[in-house]
Amino acid sequence: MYPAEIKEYHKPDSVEQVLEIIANHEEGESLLLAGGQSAMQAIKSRMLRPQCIIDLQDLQELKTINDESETLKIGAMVRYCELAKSSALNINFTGLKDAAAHVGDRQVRNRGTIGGSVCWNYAAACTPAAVLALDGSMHLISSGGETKVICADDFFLGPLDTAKSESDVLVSVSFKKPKTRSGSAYKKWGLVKDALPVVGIGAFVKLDSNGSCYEARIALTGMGVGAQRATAGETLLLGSDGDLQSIEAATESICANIDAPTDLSATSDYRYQLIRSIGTEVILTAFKRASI
Amino acid sequence: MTSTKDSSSIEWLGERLARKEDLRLVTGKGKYLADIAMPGTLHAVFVRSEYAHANIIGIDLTEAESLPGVIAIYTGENIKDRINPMPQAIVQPNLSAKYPTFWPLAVGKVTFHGEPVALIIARDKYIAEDASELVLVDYEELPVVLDPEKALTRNSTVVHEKDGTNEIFSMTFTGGENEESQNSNEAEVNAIFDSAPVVVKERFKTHRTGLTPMEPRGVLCDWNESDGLTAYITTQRPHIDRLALSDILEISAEKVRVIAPRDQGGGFGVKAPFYRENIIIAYAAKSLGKPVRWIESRYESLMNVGQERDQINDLEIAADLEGNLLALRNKGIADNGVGTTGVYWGFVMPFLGAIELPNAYKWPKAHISLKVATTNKACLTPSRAFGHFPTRFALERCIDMVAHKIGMEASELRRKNLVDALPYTSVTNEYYDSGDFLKVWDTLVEKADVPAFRKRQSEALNENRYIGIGFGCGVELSGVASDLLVPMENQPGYGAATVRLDPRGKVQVFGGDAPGGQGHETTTAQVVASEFGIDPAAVVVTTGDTGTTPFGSGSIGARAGSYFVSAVADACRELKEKITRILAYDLKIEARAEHFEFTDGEVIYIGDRSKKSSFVSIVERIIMFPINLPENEVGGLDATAFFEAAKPMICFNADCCVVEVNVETGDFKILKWITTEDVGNVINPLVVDGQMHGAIVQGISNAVFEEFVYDDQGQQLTADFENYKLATAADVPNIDIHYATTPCPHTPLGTRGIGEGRPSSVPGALTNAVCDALMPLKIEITELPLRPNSIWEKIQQSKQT
Amino acid sequence: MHISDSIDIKMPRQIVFTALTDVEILRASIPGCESLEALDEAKYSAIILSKIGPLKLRFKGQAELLNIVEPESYTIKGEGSGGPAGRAKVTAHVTLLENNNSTTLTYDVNAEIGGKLAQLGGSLIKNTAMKLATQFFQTFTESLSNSVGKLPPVDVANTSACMSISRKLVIAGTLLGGAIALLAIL
Amino acid sequence: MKNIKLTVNGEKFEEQIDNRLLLVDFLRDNLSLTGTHVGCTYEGVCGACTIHLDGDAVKSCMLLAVQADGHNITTVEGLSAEGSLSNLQQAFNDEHGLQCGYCTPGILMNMADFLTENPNPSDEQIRHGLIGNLCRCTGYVHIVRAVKKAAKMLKDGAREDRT
Repeated sequence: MYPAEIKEYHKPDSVEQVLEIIANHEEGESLLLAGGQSAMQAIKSRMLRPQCIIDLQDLQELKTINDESETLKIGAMVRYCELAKSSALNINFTGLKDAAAHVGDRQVRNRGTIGGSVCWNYAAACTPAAVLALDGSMHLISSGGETKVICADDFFLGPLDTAKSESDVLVSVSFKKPKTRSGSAYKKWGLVKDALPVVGIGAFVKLDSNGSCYEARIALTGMGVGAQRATAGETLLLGSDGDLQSIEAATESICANIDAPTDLSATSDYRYQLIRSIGTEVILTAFKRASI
Repeated sequence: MTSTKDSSSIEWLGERLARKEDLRLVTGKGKYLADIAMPGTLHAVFVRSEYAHANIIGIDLTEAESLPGVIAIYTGENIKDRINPMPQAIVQPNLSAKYPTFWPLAVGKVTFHGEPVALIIARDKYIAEDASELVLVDYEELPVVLDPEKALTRNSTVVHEKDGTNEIFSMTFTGGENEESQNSNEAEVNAIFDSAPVVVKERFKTHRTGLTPMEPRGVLCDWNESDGLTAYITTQRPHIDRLALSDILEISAEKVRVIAPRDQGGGFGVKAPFYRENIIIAYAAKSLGKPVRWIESRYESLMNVGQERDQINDLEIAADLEGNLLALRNKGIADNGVGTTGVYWGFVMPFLGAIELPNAYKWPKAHISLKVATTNKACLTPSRAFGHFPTRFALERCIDMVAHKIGMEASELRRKNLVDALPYTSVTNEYYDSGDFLKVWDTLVEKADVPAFRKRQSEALNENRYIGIGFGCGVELSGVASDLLVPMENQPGYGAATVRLDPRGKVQVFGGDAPGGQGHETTTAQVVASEFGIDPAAVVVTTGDTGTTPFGSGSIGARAGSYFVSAVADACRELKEKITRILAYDLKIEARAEHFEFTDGEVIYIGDRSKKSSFVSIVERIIMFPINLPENEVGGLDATAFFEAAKPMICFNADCCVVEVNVETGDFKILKWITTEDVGNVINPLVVDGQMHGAIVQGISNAVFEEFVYDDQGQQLTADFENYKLATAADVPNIDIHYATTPCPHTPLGTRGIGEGRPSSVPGALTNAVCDALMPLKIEITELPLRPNSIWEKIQQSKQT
Repeated sequence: MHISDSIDIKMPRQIVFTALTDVEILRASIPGCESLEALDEAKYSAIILSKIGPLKLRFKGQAELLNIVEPESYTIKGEGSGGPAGRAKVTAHVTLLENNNSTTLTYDVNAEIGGKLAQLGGSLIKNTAMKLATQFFQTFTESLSNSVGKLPPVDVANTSACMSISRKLVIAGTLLGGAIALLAIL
Repeated sequence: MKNIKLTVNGEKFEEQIDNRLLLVDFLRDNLSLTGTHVGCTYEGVCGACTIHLDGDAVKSCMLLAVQADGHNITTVEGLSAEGSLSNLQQAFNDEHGLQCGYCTPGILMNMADFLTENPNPSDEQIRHGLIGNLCRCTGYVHIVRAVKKAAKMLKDGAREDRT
C-alpha cells in the first residue's frame, strides 16, 4: 500500500510559517505531520489522503523540555525517546516516562512525538492517557496567532478527536508541578509486549504532609474511546494513604462505572480484570513514588 | 551407495562453522526477489475480492484503463479462454478428492475475501495501486460457508457447485484399505473403549494460524521468443512450478525456466504450493512481451497464505490403571478453506496430520478418520508441522489428561508407552526407520528433574505462586520418501545434486530444491569439504535454477539433511572413485577408492602415505589434461547423484517447559524451555540449533499470539501485523537444547533431515505446563490459542464450581 | 456488529415520527450529508462526507424502508460504500413509545462492515457509530424543538403522504447506515 | 515533484521525486540500495526497513522521502566499509544470528543504534530493544547472543567499528 497523491509538501521552520500555509489552504486539505508514526499508517492505507503535508520536523522551538519553576513544559515535537530519558520528568511525572518508554518500539520512540500522539488521540494510545492522568495542558496557537490553552479534560474528545481545530498548531504540553508530594505511574497490558494497550492506566496522586491523598487523577485507555478519566475511582482515593483496601475499592469502582468493549484483543470482562490488576499496581506505584 | 565414512570426512562435519551466506546478508547484498532488477519492468497489482462469497455481476474497467501509466488490466472473463484451468496433474495429489476448478483470476464468482479478481499492470507500483481503486466490481452477495461442521451438513450452501458437496476429502487411516476391514477394526476399537478402566474423551480445537515468512511472495517474469519464459518466483519447488507453468500456459517445457532467487526470506511451507498468481504474471509478461513483477504486500499475504492448523479433533484415549495406553480413537474435522491452491489443496495438511497423530507411542489399536470441509476462507497453506500441529496438540494434551485421571506423572506415562524398538510401523502405517526414543526421553527428563520440580512447585504454591511443568514429543518426517510423496503429492521424493569440480580444485554444487534461509550453502559446503578434504570456502552452492540444477521436488519436509546432502555425498563419492582410479593409474599402484584418504587438500594412498597428489593437481589433470588415461576412462569431473532411502526416515524430539501462571490475570510466563533432539549426525550444530530455536518459537507464537480471524460474513480481520500478532523477542524464552542422537543408518553421512515438523510438540508441552500449574484448580485446556484471557475465564469457571 | 440504544425526546410521538421523515431536519441532523437523491419510488441515494479527526471519507449510500407502522415503528435497510475504504450494510429497527407527551425512541442496529473498514477498524467501529448516533439524535432533537409547530400535519390515511414519508425515512436510514460505515474507518 | 538533497552512506545525492514516494522505496528503487527491506504493508510493525536518520534508528517505510531532504541517512550498506564487517555484523555471523536474512538489515541498524545507548546490555534489555523487529526464522535466541557478543567486542575494542 502506497500513499495516494500528495500535491504539496512543506517543511516550514517557524510556527508563523505553519499558520501561513494552513491559511492558504481550504479547511481539511492540509495535514500537520509530527513524528508521523500513526499518521503514516493512515496515509499508506489511504484512509488519509492529505492534499498538503506540513512537516513540523524543523520547528526547533517545539523540541525542548523546559523545566520551569512552577511548570514543566514539553515541546510538541519532543520525541518519546527523549521523554523516556528526561530527568526533568523524574520527580512528579514519572507516569509519562513510564508511558513513553513503552510506546511501540525503539524505532517508533525515536521518531514519534508527544504532540503527535496527543493530537492523534488514537483509541488505544499510552501518551494521551498519561497526559490526561497528569493533568497536562495543551498550548495551541490558532490561525490568528493567538494562544489557547486547553486542559486535558477538555482536550481529548474521543478516538481521533480532540479540541484542537485543524487550523491550530500544538506547540507544547505543560504540567503544573504540585506543591506537595506527588507521584505518578502508568502501565499497560497488551498480548505482545509494548503493543497498543488492550488496557492502559495512568494514575497521579498528591499527598498532604500526613501522607494522605488530597487529589487523585486516573486515566484509562484501550476502551475504544481514546483517553478517558476514571473519576469514579479517584474519589475513593481521597484521604487514603495508599492502603490496598482503598485502592482496590477504587479500581472496583472504575469497573462499575466504565464501559469496556469486547473485541479481538480481549473480552469486556477480561478488560475489567486488567483494570483491577494493573490499576491496583499503578496506583500503588504512584503512592509509593509520592512517599519517597 | 556406501554408508561407511572415511576418517577425513569427520573434519568438517559437526563443526560450528559460521555461515558463508551471511557475508552478503549482513551487508545488505543479498538478492531477494524484489531486488532483482530488469530494465523496463512493469508492476502488477491485484484487485482482490472484498467479499467471501459473491457472484461477479460485472467489472467496469473504464476509469482504471484510462489512467495514464496503466498498461493492461486482466480479469477472469478475458483470460479464461486463454489459460488452462486448474487442477492440472502436475500439481494434483494422488488422493481421491473433489478438486475445484479455477483460473488465476476469479471467473463468475468469488469464493473468499482476498481472491484475485483483476490484475493491473502499470509502469509504476504507485500508479498500479491508484488504478486498482478505480476498478469497479459489481458483486451480488451469496450466503457464506464458514463453519466446517455446518458445511458438511446436507442443507449447507455449497462453495464449489459442481461437486454438490463441501466435503472435499475424507478418509479412514486405520484398519486397512477397504471399508469392511476398517469397520471391523473400528468395532474392535469400540470394544476396547467399552471395557477400558480409563477413558478420556475431549474435543480439541486449534485455531487458524500458520507461518508468515518475513519476505512475502513475489513473481518476476520475462519473455522472449527464443528463450521463452524466465520466471523468478519465491518458491521452495522451482522444478514443479516450471512443469505447472508449462502445462497451464501451454508453453513447451524447454521454453520455461524457473529461478528461485538464491536469497529467499523464509519459506516454512508457505512457498511450497503452486500459486495462481504465478500463472497470471507469467501470462501477462508473455502477452505484453515485457518483464512484469508482482511483489505481494503483507496485507495480501495475510489474507491469502500462511493459514493452517484449523482443525477440530474429537479424540479419545483408552488406558488401564497402570497407565498402559490401550486404544486411540479420533474423528477429525478440518476447515479447508476454498481449496484453490496447487499441490496441497488444503486437505493434504490434515491428511498428514491424521497419519502423524499416533506420534511416538505404542497403540495396540486405533481408529482414526478425517473429514475435510470446503469453506469461504483462504485455502489452508502448508506451514511447518503442517497438519500435525493440531493433532499432536490434541494427543499430547489428552495424554496428560489420562495421566491426571490415573494419578500418574505424565512424563512417566509417556515413557511407559514410547515405542522402544525401531524400526516400527505406526497404527496409521507410518514407518519409523531408526532412532532411540527412550534415550531422547530419558535425557530430557533427567535435565528437567521432575522430583525436584515438584518440590519447588509445592513450595511455590505455599507462596500462592502457580508454576507448572509440561512435556510433549514428536516423531517427524526426515525428508519424504517417494513411497509417501508420490501418493501424497504426485511427486518424487529422491534428493538430487550435481557436483562439479573445476580445474583449480574448486567445487560447484547444484541443487534443484530452493531453500529459504536454512543454511544449505554452508552445510552443503561442509559435506563436500569433508568428502574431498578441502576447505568449505572452496565450495559454491547454487540452488533453485531449473536451468542449471537437477530435478528436485523442492525444499520441503526436512529434505536437506536427509535427501539432498546424501545426494551430494554420493555425487562426491562417485567423483572420488574416478579421481582415485586415475590417481592409482598415475601412481602405478593397484588401489581402489577406499585405499585413499582425501585430507588437507591431498589425496593420499593409505598403504604408502608418500604416494599422493595434491587435490588440485589431480583434479586439474583429469579435467584439463585427459591424456594417458586408463583404458575406457575419459576426462572431466562432474557427477549428478540421486538419493532415495528404501523406506521413509524420521527424526525425533522432546520438549519440556516450565511456566508460571498469574492466577489473577491468567497471564503466564515461560520460565524455561528444555528440548532434546535426535537429529542423527550433525553437520553444523549452529545451524541445527538455529532450526530448533526458530521452530519452537514459531510453535509458541502460533499457540499463543497468532490467530487469523474471520467475522460472520467471512471478512478476514487480521490482515496486518498490528492485528495478526507475531511474538517479539520480548515475548519468548531462551531455549536450552540437548542432543541425544542416533546416527541414521540409511544415509551416507548418518544425518537426518530436521526442522519441518519441529513445532508440532510445542503447543501440547506448553499447554500441559499451564494446566499443570493450575492443577490445584483442576483446569484442563482443550482449545488454542492459549491466551491469558481464556485462561482467566477458565480460572473463573473453576472458582465458581 | 450490533448497536442498540434509546433516547427520550420530550415531544409527542406523532411529531417525532413526522420529524423523522422531514428531509430538512434530517439533512441538518446527519453530519456530513452532501447530497440526497431519489432514484425511484423506493430507492434513494445519498452522499455523506464523514470526518473523524483528520480522516475524511466519502460514502455513497442507498437505502429502502420497510415495515412502516406509523407512528410506532419502521425498519430501514441501507448500504453504504466508501469505495476502497470499505462498506457497510445496515438494518435498523426503530420503535417509538409514547408516555406522557414524551417519546422514547429505541433503535436497534445490525451492521455488517466490510473491506478495509472491517480490517482496520477493530473495536473503534462500534464506539464511533454510537458517537455518531448520539450526535445525530442530539441535533435532531434540537432541530425538532426549533421547528415544532412548523411541521405539516401528517395524514396517515393518505397513501401518497405515506409514500413521501417512506422516501424521507429512506434517507434517514441511508444516512444512519452510511454514517456508521464512515465512522468505522478507524 | 520536489527536489531533495541528502547524504546516504556518506554520499551526496540530489533527486527529483514525487511527494508521496516512501523513503524505503526511494532508497531501494532510486538509489538501488536494496539491503533495506519491506516486510509489512502500511502498519510499520516489522522493522525490516530500519535505517539511521541522523544517527537514530527509524523505519524508512514510515517516512516520505521528501522528509529526508537535508538529512543524513545510513543504510545497512553503510554499516561497514566495503570488504569488511563491523563488530555487530561479525557477531551476527559468528553466533548465527540470522537465517533467511530478510529481517537482518533492519535488526542490525536498530541494534547498532541500541548499542550506542546500551553498551553493556542484559538479555532482557536486548529483547526489549528488539521489539520493533520481527524475525520468523531464529526464535531470537541467536540474535540476543550476537548482540551480546557485539557489545563485548565493542568494549574490548576488538576491532575498528564504524557504527
